Amino acid sequence: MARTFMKGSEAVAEAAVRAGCRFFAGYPITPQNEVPEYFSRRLPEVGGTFIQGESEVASINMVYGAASAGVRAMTSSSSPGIALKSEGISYCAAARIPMVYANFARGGPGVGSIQPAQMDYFEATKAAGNGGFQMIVLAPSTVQEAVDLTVKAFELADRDRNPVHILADGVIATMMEPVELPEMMPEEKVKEIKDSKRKWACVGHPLDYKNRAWIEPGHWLTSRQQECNEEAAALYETWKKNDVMVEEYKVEDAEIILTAYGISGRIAKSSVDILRSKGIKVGLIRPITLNPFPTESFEKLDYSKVKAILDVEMSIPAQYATDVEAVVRKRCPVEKCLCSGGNVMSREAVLEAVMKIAGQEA
Amino acid sequence: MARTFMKGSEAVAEAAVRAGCRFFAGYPITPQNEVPEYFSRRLPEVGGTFIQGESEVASINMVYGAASAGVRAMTSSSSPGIALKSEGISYCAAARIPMVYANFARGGPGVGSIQPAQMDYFEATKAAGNGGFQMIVLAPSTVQEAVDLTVKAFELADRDRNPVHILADGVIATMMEPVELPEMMPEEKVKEIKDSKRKWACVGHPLDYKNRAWIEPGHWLTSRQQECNEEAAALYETWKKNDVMVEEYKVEDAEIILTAYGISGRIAKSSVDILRSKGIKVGLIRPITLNPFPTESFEKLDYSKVKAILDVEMSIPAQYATDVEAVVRKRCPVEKCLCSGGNVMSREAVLEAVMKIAGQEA
Amino acid sequence: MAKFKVSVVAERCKSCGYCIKYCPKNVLEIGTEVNAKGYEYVVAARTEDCVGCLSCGRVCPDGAIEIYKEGE
Amino acid sequence: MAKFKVSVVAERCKSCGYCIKYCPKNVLEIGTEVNAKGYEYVVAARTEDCVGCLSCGRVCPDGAIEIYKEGE
Amino acid sequence: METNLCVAGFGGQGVMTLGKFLASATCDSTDKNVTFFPSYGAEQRGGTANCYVVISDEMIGAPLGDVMDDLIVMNGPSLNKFIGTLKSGGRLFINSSIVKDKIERDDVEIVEAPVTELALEMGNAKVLNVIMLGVYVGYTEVVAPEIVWGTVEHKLSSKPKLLPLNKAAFDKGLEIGRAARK
Amino acid sequence: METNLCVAGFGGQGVMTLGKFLASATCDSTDKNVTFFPSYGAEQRGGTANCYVVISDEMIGAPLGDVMDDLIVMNGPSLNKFIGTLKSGGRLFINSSIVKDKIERDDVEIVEAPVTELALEMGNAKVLNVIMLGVYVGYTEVVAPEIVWGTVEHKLSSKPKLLPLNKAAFDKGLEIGRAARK
Amino acid sequence: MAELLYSRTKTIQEDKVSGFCPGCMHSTVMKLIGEVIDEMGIVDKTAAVLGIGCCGLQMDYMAYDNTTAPHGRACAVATGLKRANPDTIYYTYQGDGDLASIGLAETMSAANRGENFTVIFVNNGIYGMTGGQLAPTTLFGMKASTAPKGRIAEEHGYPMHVCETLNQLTAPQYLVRTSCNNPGNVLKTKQAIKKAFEYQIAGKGFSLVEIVTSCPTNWGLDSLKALDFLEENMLKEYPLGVIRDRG
Amino acid sequence: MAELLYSRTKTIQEDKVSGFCPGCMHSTVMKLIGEVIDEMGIVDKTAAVLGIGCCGLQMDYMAYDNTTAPHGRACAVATGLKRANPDTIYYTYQGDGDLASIGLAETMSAANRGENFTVIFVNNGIYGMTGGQLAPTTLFGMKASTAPKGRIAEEHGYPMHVCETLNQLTAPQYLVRTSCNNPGNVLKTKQAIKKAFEYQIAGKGFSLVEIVTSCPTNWGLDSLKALDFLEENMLKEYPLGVIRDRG
Ligand SMILES: Cc1ncc(C[n+]2csc(CCOP(=O)(O)OP(=O)(O)O)c2C)c(N)n1
Ligand SMILES: Cc1ncc(C[n+]2csc(CCOP(=O)(O)OP(=O)(O)O)c2C)c(N)n1
Ligand code: SF4
Ligand code: SF4
Ligand code: SF4
Ligand code: SF4
Repeated sequence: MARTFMKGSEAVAEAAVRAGCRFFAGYPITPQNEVPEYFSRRLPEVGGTFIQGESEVASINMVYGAASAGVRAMTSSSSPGIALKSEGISYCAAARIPMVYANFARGGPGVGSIQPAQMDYFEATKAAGNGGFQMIVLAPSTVQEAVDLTVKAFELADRDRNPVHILADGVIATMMEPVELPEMMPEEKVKEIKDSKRKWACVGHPLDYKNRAWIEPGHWLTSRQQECNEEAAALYETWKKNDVMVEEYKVEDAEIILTAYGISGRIAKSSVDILRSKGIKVGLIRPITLNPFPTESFEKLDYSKVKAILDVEMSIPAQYATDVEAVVRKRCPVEKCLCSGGNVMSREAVLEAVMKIAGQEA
Repeated sequence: MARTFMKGSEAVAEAAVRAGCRFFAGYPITPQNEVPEYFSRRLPEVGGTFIQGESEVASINMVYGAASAGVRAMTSSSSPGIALKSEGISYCAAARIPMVYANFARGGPGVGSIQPAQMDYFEATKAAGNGGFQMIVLAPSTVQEAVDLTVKAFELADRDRNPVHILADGVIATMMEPVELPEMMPEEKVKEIKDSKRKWACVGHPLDYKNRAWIEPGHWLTSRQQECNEEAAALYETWKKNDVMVEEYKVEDAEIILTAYGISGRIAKSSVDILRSKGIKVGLIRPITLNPFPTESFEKLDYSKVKAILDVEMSIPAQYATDVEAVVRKRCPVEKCLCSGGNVMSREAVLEAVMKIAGQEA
Repeated sequence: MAKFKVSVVAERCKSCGYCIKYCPKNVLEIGTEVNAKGYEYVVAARTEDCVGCLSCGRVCPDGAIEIYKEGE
Repeated sequence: MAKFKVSVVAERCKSCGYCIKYCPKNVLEIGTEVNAKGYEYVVAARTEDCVGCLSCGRVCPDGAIEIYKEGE
Repeated sequence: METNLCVAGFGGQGVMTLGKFLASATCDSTDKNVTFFPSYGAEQRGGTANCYVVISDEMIGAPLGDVMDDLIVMNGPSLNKFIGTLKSGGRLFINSSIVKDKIERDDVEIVEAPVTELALEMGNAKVLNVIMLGVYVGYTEVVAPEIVWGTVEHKLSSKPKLLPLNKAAFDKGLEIGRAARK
Repeated sequence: METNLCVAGFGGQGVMTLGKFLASATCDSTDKNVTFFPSYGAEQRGGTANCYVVISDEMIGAPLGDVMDDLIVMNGPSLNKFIGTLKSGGRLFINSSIVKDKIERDDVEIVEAPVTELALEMGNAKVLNVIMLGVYVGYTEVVAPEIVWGTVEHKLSSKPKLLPLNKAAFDKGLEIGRAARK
Repeated sequence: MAELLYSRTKTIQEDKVSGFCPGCMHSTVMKLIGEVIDEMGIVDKTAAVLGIGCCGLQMDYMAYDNTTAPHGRACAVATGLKRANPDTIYYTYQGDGDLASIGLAETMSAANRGENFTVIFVNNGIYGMTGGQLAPTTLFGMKASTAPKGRIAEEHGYPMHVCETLNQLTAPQYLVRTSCNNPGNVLKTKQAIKKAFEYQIAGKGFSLVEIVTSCPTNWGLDSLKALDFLEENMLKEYPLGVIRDRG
Repeated sequence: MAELLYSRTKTIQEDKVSGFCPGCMHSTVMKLIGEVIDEMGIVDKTAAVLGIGCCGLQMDYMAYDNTTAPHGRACAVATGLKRANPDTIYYTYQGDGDLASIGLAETMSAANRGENFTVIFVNNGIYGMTGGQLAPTTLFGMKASTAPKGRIAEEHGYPMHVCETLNQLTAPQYLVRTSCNNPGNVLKTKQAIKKAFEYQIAGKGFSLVEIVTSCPTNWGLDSLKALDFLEENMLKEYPLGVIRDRG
């Protein structure tokens, strides 16, 4: 397949269209302006709809609407805009609406900076809105992976009738890389998918209230609400078994394990061989799904051999590290190599941190 | 001191006024409508300002404004409304604005139910908005404690120049209980506090741009942004040492430890003596601060004696339990006694869960 | 002249009184029985006076009123 | 008659041309030098023609222009 | 000792007020712990309204228990809804004016009072809850009647005109309650 | 082998385009890994603009390194800002028309080209970036010149009128670059 | 043989009783909508986007498709639904707090875009579901639980006129204010709703039917007194009539 | 001895150069505000609430108190500041996206409450900072990065007229539209800003000065061509003048 040289944000948008996404609503925010811009050109070409919502709040609710009609729909934003969408996301999760939303995160908190960061990890994995719901969270580390995971996201969303979250960052959004795009989904297939949702979609049904579509983002009966919570919790459990994705690189004999996701994961990975060439036995665990968390990758380590785990993360205070610590259970130290606020992780910093652990000079 | 029989929501509002709060903006939402309602009557009496914002988003930003002028200010809401405020909260944290906000949580996700729940634990403790900031999170289990923690919240907020979060629930909001209210803060003191913030408050300063007030919820310079993140992270570290509050009840010889916060903590506590009277050695760890987490209470347990820890929580899936598991590190099982969606934890369920662990019939 | 019949579905009525107010023929009145929701529901005390104007049905928020035209 | 002087703070000018457009006396023109921001800043080529109308100062977005009235 | 009471009826029957008066009086006059917990649905009116009062010498856990010591039932639907929560040996107070169903349990004490009729007889349908309050206090003496009346008096102090009627209603209830106790 | 290049200058000098042409050409013609990463400030215009290109046989880690192999500097402020990132033995390409500062380092290769003047001479100030692209490719041969030109040609295909000028500019640059190499 | 002249519309679930308060005209309005879509024969291709407020009491009372939008966001949700699925007839159903306070931006922006759906706006001058808080449409002299002295111009400003404000925008096609205070106005409301739906079916764009109603419970009046208050006060502030009809 | 007749206001940090694009009238407007507060002698009791957009480029360029509100929420933040601290003079400074798209509810609600602060509204018909996306005020025939074919009535609706819409509300005191396209209009803008501040100082309530400007960068024109476009197109759609002056 041919490589195309594409910007991450545009590649994600193109991948979505090819995966059958026919609706996008979003609001401009750096560093992902090219996502709505690309959709605004591309969707009309395939009979889809692009709307620039009047705000992030409106946009997520437009997606809630479009997806409630059975259409594959998506929104994206960056950190503060994602926070604004949190009530809407929670509604999607409560009503079990399949949709995809992407965060090309930037420095925070608040308006923060417009440069790349990984400071929304907890928000993505633990509390994307009120009420303790969960989503599968996918964390691409290259433009290619962003493309592949976008396609996957739509599949998972439909499979589970649940929103799926892509947690990327400003680097993935703005960098250009060679990428292989997926095949365009045939129109019949797009239609077939929409039709398959007709049963529950708010599109009108013959008058028979037991079989009408009733999309409920809440329940007045607390017993019913709890039932829904239990069903959702059961779904989340299945992910742990079926949906973990993780890249393990030279972990077998490693004495120092780097662990990082997304853009940091990639930077960390590129350090592994450099360090090995210096005789340091380093490996990498890079979660591709942040939720479900790749627990097994850490559980199966031989902690009599592993000297330390190094969390590489563009967030201060560290966030992902907390989940790593929880699974490592003090069986070895978890060290941290951090930056934040829009600064991109430097490979030198990673090398240095590892050297320090290895007790060597850089 | 005289006991007054008061509704939780009103007691919190009165406590805030007595602690010098002179500004409240909020938007109605069950089960905490009495908070704004009470403030709307009470604040004008003391020269303060009540505003019903046009939305939660507007309300949190009004509080961001009022607190930026140096006034003790507060907002409150319930779950979906708290989600809407998340961007604004993040701004307050980024700009280091002292303010207090309370969540009287209800069943979720989405619009959920209007009945009490504890399903916003992660949101409160891990990701109240974008950017990985933190707040001290206080979890009252009685109306009296809600009153006392409200006063404390304003002190902590000013001490740290950081928002403080009260995570309560619909039971605390709507129940009535006898309560002792704090003394009314004298007007001079209220003024003194405001004046002490003049230096940084947006109230106008003589033309000298190095000493002007410049309240920044973000930084274009990523280096400056990272510096602020580091300062904040350092602040959060101090909490772990200085600010943990926890109730431990009959823990010393306990073989089964109940652990729960807020309303569940109270229900769990009332089970302890009942169970002890049946010869089961039960104790309770009830965090009063959810952040900082009472790590030490779990670390110091003698795990050769403790048979199990029972998490009692009004959330499905469990949330608080995750933090308990992280600190217990599999040194004993962490069992769960859960309900959600607006159902209030029943003491019978707790008793039964403990009996089961103890291997006895209820 | 056509004859009409008015009947009130007791469980739906909330005793708001709109139908009584707008009935030009004073057909309806608050009854003495209470329904499951605790409301003293309206009864068509003088159904024979009904002229079929439908006013009561229209203003009844809860659709409690049924109006029939009797066959010739 | 009073005399006026116009001077342009080179580093502030962004070469937008507003001052040139609105100067009734054609006092200003785009210069040939580039400032630190990369703009070919305006110079007051014919400052002696200035009539002190302040038009250039007013329309200059960046406050690059200073206008003086020469002492008698 | 902990007493769990549930008061249930139609919205508009003043069940919340009843519970609040009782809880408030306990707070004012004793150093017992006491909680009042209202249970609301989404609807502003209609359906059943109910509240819980817990009075205890110990700390109170849940302000709403699963098992009730006492149950006051003001209408038919509430009887069906709550009868199952009453513990064996518990006390059931019934508005016998409108609760006509047969009570299926024989393991509980039953106190009947036609409070709707009585209130109407007294000229104001609204005092049915104060009558029932009297019945409950008269029967259980969970708090001294004077104290409870003192609280009612205090709460109604802004509407002094209503006092005599309420006093009469409360006394009427007390009388019934006391009579039933013997 | 990994090459890290930083291109820096004023907004409006086409530094982003320069970087993109180069990266794109690499993608089109080789199976190397290549990334292009633009660095934006909050301002839409003004100040310095810069971008990073990484070309590598291995997988690429960060699309912006801390240490540059090559540095193209189109104006004075950029020189000051980035000269410190250039590795010892690195290659520095300078728009000598406007960068007049003395270069304080003697551990790097320096290629000077008066691209602003040359562009003006060619009648269009805007082609200075294409000249510099030629210089860079001519000197480094990181990608074959024909390939790079092919990419430029393709990107400009919607404006065929501009092609001859750009071709001339590119060739001019190539010539300078090749000359400097010898 | 008796002929049924009038009975509750089949678009309401046969076995249900509404949760609205006695005299609440939400109940009237939702009944009318049901009658309209029944008469137009479009019930199988109609779906409601309910706001959050007392209107939510109808979600399991009505018998056809519906969803609930986050409070204030019904117009955004309907925008998504309608654009993704233009063949279905969508209407939003919103109270004054939902539409004109928290949802003001969504309402106005959808109106400004001329979205092709219908807004049913029930203006009862107060927040019903949450217990009588001040709404943008609360009148002077009307007490609210968050405005104990009632609306004060200096503090709360003036009652908001939604139709008139929307009339400033170019795109809306049909803006009308009706009431349900008497049988005649009930009929007019029904006709207005019908017309709005017809506009939508014809693809004409945004229409809004504002219905001035009472909230006896939170006005603290019984149904009939509330009716009087509505006629004497609400209709003075919010005069009925067609504000715009692009025809 | 030379007398200084005109120079950059002292309310701008002496050693700084603004980050605005060449010809951007944000720069003019913020200069004018500075001149006004300087001349009125209120710089030590004035604070700005900046929206998010290119206006943010002034936060470390101006020399007096300011904060940045979340995008669109400047009117809410200013409400909090002013109510909590009535003695300070507050103004918000917002672009069209900030004020009329994401912040529409906050803007209109503050105006409707008659909050006693001043809104400076810079209408350049586009999203500046984020790179030229469609704004509520984008004209027909103006391309935007999210509307590749420009504004289409059926899809995007019509350009929004903020002053006229606010004029539907009762509370606002002063609503005016000016521009900075020539020296005379610059002066008028300055006078309008001054008047608005005077209203605030007198406690009269809400005032808004809409300033029609260009965004050369995102209009894709050089400064002077953008000036022409502004005069030929923007001022046609947005005629200058006083919309309301309660005096
Ligand atoms: C985000 C959010 N904020 C607040 C609420 C609480 N809430 C529910 S209904 C309502 C107001 C209802 O008033 P209105 O829209 O006027 O409708 P009505 O009940 O009067 O018909 C509010 C504030 C909510 N559910 N969600
Ligand atoms: C919540 C949120 N959404 C989006 C953004 C991104 N953003 C920054 S400025 C801006 C728009 C600016 O346009 P406008 O308000 O018209 O001002 P201008 O730049 O044109 O002066 C946007 C969308 C943000 N910072 N925060
Ligand atoms: S209008 Fe309907 S609800 Fe009201 S009293 Fe008459 S029948 Fe009953
Ligand atoms: S108006 Fe100002 S910025 Fe523009 S060219 Fe003249 S001096 Fe330069
Ligand atoms: S509270 Fe008001 S709006 Fe709500 S159902 Fe009752 S009368 Fe209707
Ligand atoms: S992008 Fe537009 S609004 Fe922003 S500074 Fe440049 S010209 Fe001004």
